[in-house]
Amino acid sequence: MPEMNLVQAINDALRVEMRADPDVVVLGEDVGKVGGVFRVTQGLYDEFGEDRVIDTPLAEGGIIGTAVGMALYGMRPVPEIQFADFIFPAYDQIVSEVAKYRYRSGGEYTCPMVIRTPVGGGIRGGHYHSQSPESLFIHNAGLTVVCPSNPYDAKGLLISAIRSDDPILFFEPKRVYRAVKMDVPEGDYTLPLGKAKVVKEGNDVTVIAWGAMLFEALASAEEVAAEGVSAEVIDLRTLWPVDIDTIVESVKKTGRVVIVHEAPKTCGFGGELLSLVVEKAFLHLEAPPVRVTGWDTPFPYTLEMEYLPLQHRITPALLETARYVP
Amino acid sequence: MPEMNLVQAINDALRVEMRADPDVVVLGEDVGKVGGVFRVTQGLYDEFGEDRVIDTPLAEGGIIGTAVGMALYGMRPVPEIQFADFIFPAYDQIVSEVAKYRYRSGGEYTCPMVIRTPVGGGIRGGHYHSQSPESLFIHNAGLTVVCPSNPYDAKGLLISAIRSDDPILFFEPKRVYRAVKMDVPEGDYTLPLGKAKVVKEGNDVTVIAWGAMLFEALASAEEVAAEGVSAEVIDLRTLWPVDIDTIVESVKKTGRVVIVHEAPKTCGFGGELLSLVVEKAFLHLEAPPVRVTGWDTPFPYTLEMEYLPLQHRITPALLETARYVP
Amino acid sequence: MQTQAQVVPIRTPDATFADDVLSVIERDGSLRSETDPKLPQETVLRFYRAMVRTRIIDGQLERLQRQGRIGFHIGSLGEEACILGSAAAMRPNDWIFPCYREFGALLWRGFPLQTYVDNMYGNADDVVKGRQMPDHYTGKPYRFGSVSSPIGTQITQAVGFGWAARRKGTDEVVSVYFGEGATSSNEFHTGMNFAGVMNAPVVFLCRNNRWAISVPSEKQTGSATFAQKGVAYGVRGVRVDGNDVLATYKVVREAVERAARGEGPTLVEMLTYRLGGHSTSDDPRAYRAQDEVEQWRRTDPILRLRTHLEALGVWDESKEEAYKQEVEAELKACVAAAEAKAKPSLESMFDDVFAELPWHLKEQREQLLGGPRAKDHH
Amino acid sequence: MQTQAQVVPIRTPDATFADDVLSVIERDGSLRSETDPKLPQETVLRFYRAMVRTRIIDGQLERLQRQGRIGFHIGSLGEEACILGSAAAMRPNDWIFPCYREFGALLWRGFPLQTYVDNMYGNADDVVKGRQMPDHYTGKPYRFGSVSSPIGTQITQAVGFGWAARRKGTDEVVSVYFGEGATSSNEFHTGMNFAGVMNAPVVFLCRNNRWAISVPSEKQTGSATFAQKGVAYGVRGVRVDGNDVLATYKVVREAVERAARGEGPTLVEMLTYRLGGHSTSDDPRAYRAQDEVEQWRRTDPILRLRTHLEALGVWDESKEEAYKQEVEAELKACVAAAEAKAKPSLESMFDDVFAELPWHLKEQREQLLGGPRAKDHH
Ligand SMILES: Cc1ncc(C[n+]2csc(CCOP(=O)(O)OP(=O)(O)O)c2C)c(N)n1
Ligand SMILES: Cc1ncc(C[n+]2csc(CCOP(=O)(O)OP(=O)(O)O)c2C)c(N)n1
Ligand SMILES: [Mg+2]
Ligand SMILES: [Mg+2]
Repeated sequence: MPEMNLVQAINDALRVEMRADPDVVVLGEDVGKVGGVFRVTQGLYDEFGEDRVIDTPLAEGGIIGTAVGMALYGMRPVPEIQFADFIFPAYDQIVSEVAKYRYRSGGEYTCPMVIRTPVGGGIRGGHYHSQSPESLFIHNAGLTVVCPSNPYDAKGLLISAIRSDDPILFFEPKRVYRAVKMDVPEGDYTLPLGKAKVVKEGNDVTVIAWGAMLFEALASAEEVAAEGVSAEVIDLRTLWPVDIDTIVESVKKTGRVVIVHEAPKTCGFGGELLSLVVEKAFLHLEAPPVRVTGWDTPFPYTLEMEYLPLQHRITPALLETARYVP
Repeated sequence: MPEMNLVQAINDALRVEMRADPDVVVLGEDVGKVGGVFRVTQGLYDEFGEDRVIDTPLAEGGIIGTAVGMALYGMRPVPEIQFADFIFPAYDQIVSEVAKYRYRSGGEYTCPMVIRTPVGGGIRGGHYHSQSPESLFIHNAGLTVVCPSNPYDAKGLLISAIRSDDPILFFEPKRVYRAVKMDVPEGDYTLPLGKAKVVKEGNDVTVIAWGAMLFEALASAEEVAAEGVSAEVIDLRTLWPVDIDTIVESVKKTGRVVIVHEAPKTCGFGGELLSLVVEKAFLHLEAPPVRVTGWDTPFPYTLEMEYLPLQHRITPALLETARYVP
Repeated sequence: MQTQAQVVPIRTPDATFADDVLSVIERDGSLRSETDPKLPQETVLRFYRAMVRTRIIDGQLERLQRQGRIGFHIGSLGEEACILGSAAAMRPNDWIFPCYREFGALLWRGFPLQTYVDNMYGNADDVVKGRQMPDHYTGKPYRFGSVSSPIGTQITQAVGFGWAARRKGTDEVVSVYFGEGATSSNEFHTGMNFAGVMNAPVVFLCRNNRWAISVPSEKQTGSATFAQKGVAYGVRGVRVDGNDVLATYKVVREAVERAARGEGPTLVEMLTYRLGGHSTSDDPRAYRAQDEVEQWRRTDPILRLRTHLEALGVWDESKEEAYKQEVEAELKACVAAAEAKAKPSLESMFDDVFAELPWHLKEQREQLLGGPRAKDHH
Repeated sequence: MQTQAQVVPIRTPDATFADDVLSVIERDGSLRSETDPKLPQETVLRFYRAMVRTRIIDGQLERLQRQGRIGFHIGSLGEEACILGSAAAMRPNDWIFPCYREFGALLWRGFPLQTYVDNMYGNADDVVKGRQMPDHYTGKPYRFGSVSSPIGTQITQAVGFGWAARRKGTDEVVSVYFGEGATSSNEFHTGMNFAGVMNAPVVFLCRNNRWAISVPSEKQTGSATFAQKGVAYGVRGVRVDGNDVLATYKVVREAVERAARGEGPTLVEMLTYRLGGHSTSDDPRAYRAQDEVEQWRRTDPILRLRTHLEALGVWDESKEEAYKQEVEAELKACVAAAEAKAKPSLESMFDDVFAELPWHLKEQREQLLGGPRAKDHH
């Protein structure tokens, strides 16, 4: 089995699906000859030609709007938005059109597409190359939101996403792009959407994370193990519709939960997860659920490591939550 | 004191501020001669001329983008977005620019403006004339979000908003526009931003609501009173930054809370409020906090009254929550 | 705003359209032979009947709205020629992406009147299951798009759709309707630009009806015409007398054939006038002079075509009367049927959000079905 | 995509620019008297020095980035003439809204080099308090805007700003920079359209440097030129040889004076070439031929002006060398100072989100200050 990093695994998933299905096309800014600013689409232009790997004009609304048209016609577009921070010129198309097409047309038209875009901080990107806007999409009914943390999951989830009949936001944690390498099967395999993964079992406290923060959560789980606290770590993988069973089962076991995400706290996805836990496992809670998140400010440049909810902030939250006595 | 409905009170607030400050200008689609599709700006064009009540081309991004420029220059623009459902072409300007201007310029440039827009359902508007997108703005650091429920509050809050140095989303519950009349003082008065109002005191359960749903919550509070349940009703008025003290004080008293909003449940503002209550008053909670909200679907037309979290759905939630025994 | 110096006023209705605005039907009903598409008489009669039918339906729906029997209607009074002429110019395998004012085009495509009326009532037989406002239909079997309220969004979609059709080896062409106000939208810009670069087989149909609700076209843009906006994208732009069904047919047909041959997109500015309110929610007397409306009434596209047909001797008052009664009866029956139909089911609220019902919607569906019913107040 | 048929290729560098592209400096260093703005010699020397200074700074910052001492730089190699010429054409009371490649214009306005270098380091003296990436400065005291990454957003802002300036009774004009790629953005469309309708005193400065990262200008639009996009908005469009500082000065100055007189906006397409990578993150060899770059090197705007100045006898190699050393020393001192400065304070993270610190940010500030520090890994 070849070793791949996240960029290579996503590239491989695209290649597998483009070979299997001529209706799969990739479009976006710089996705062609240069293979994307992160090189995720590298080599696809040479293999599949400019008709299937389309360098578009600089207009995210146009990328998504034309992708909608392609999807309505029966194709499987995989648009790339260069950074998630730049998805907002396409926000109207995504929330007013993509999310609602099946519903508002009474099921006549469907709009399957996978919108790939890098998210997250820790790469010296400042305000506009670091954000994690997942909750702004999850709130809009009709969108599936995926965020893998590692190459193996990424490939299997992306292939599933491209085959799905629903529109999907596929967020790629750019801090992980080249940081993690692992064995990834060649060829075709899928992982189910909507299924989280218990990455580390534990009994005292549950940590919910995804994307780049998964590794921070794991590091904290190890760190607190030394202090006798056994943390269970869940990698959500699909953010919405979330795998509620895995979460509830874990929280029923531990009675305690810490939710980690990079996005600002207020109205972030953490608030939704916390609410779901309260709604579904209130009587099992032995401590107040805790959110460890980005601060409620724009994403800073110089101080980004103080902004992010990294290990140094997750560890104390785990200890406090695990040791909480009412 | 004259009686005014919500439309008249907002109109009056605009007039008062436009008379007091020549830098206040109104701009938007149809705001001029016809006075807006809901007639909120009626008469302003005649009084202040087309230089201060500006009919723009049909482009929300342009309305907000040019308003940003005006604000940077030192003016006080009050852009109108015809329906909140149509704010998304301006979403990039609002979240990437308006929200971040002060921060990203190190405080050199500020971007004071009040973006007025009608929200909410119950007026046979279907998908695109009914939505309540507040959480999509609250998540973005730097935005103040206001939603009055009645004419008196609306006028006082709007005047405060126009004088504020921060950018503000001012959501107007269109179902209330002509439905509620009350005495409203003439001339100039302000109400503080960031302060909720306990509209009805009670001891058994707290209901948090705003905008049109406030009246549904009140109706339910009355309904459950007949069953011996005393509900405290809070009208948030300013959604963000929320008046946390009023909420926590009430929940500490009642130990129980029901949150009502029209927007879909998932990642709605209710999740944030629920999380804040849990974070700040966990040990005071005698029942799991409950959200009564719109369903996680696009906003429907024919069945809209079954979609909205009206009295018939709030009442049982209040009773259940008040009577909850672990 | 000192806009006067900059804005070249768009031609007023009284000035004869300049040479670059193609027209066919003269005031006396004769046809300009240089431009006449020379269609069979029966075809022209079909155009006429479709236009009259559209207008009758418009009038009746407006009445139903006034009576509170339907919630909303957005009509095409005065714009029938440009809507029907352009729809007729599309070949059977072509596609139409609507704005919201083109139910005439929908019916032309064979969409059953009953289904259209069911959409007005949002009942259980409504093709969009009562989920959208009236006049927000979808017609995929008729190669017709899905109406959405946000202005302009259909424009980029049409471009991607057309591109896909060509990639799949067909010669299908997509036409996309929008008003002149929509040319200010992000989506017009992006759609035109992508079409220019992608050489997409798309015909952009701009109904310049002079008004975007209360905003006159002179305040919409500083350009002298809307057709000239094509220059910014390397897209061919043409103007046509949109109150002349034959001229519209001819110009759009040419554009369709060019696109089908791979010769690229065309922007067609169809000059017309919105004789009625923007929708049943609008009262245009609040913002425009009755004079202007009266002037435009003289160029009424239906009267204009009727003059031609009467001059030919193939139409007269009695035929008109008989046809009206036929349409009214048909519509009346549809309305009665629509009113008798049930509402969409409660369960249906949760269908079609996703391909399959996820856990949270199952839960919410149970809550709704198991909970109390709303009082049906509006 | 079969774009070939549709896209009229933009002129290649080897063809002499057509008559509609204004230029002044001939290859031999002489000036075309018909177009020469006839500036005092000292002014032209100032232009030259500013261009050279810009290039030296660019080179040094690129080096610092390679050494890992700064995180990022986005430079203007090859575009110095169009940036400096247009900045110089703005009067002292005019305003400049930048894209991200115009630090040369910022320094021309008197912004201290030290403050600029502090911005590259995001240190405590950075005017934007270390909150944005390098080259995302703000310069209000210098009548200079605020750099933001999202493409195009500054364009509509400039229009509203200019409109406000005029409403306040001033004759201030706003210029706004963007690349040719940005003409595809929503904001270009809306900004141009609003400017046309509002007759705003704005000069739109399109740096057509042929590339938007890896996308060549022919794939950006189907229009033959970018200047012609003005036609869509009733906005005057002009092309200028953007590698000719005197031509750029002249054309922009005229546009500024027109705008100041209330004669409306102008779109200026400045023809130039991005000789370097898009930014320090980019390696252009992955997508463009070295040949093309070499061809353009021959039209290097600095060499071109130097030929002129040497022909006049007012500049020579020893002056060049002395000036270079002066700039390098100045920069070196700034870099040393910037590197010695502290980071922005932790507290500052929460300032300026709102005018006053709300409760939740007070809480979060306490959490941050009272909590553990991050390991400073990147
Ligand atoms: C994005 C958006 N903004 C505003 C509206 C409200 N609105 C509906 S129709 C309309 C005017 C459209 O004018 P035009 O494009 O000329 O089309 P017409 O109605 O004249 O056919 C407006 C402003 C909307 N539907 N969508
Ligand atoms: C909305 C948005 N989309 C994408 C990007 C990423 N991006 C940064 S610069 C750039 C190319 C810009 O090209 P052009 O406008 O020609 O300016 P140039 O860099 O050539 O000066 C792109 C795609 C962005 N910053 N903002
Ligand atoms: Mg119109
Ligand atoms: Mg460029």
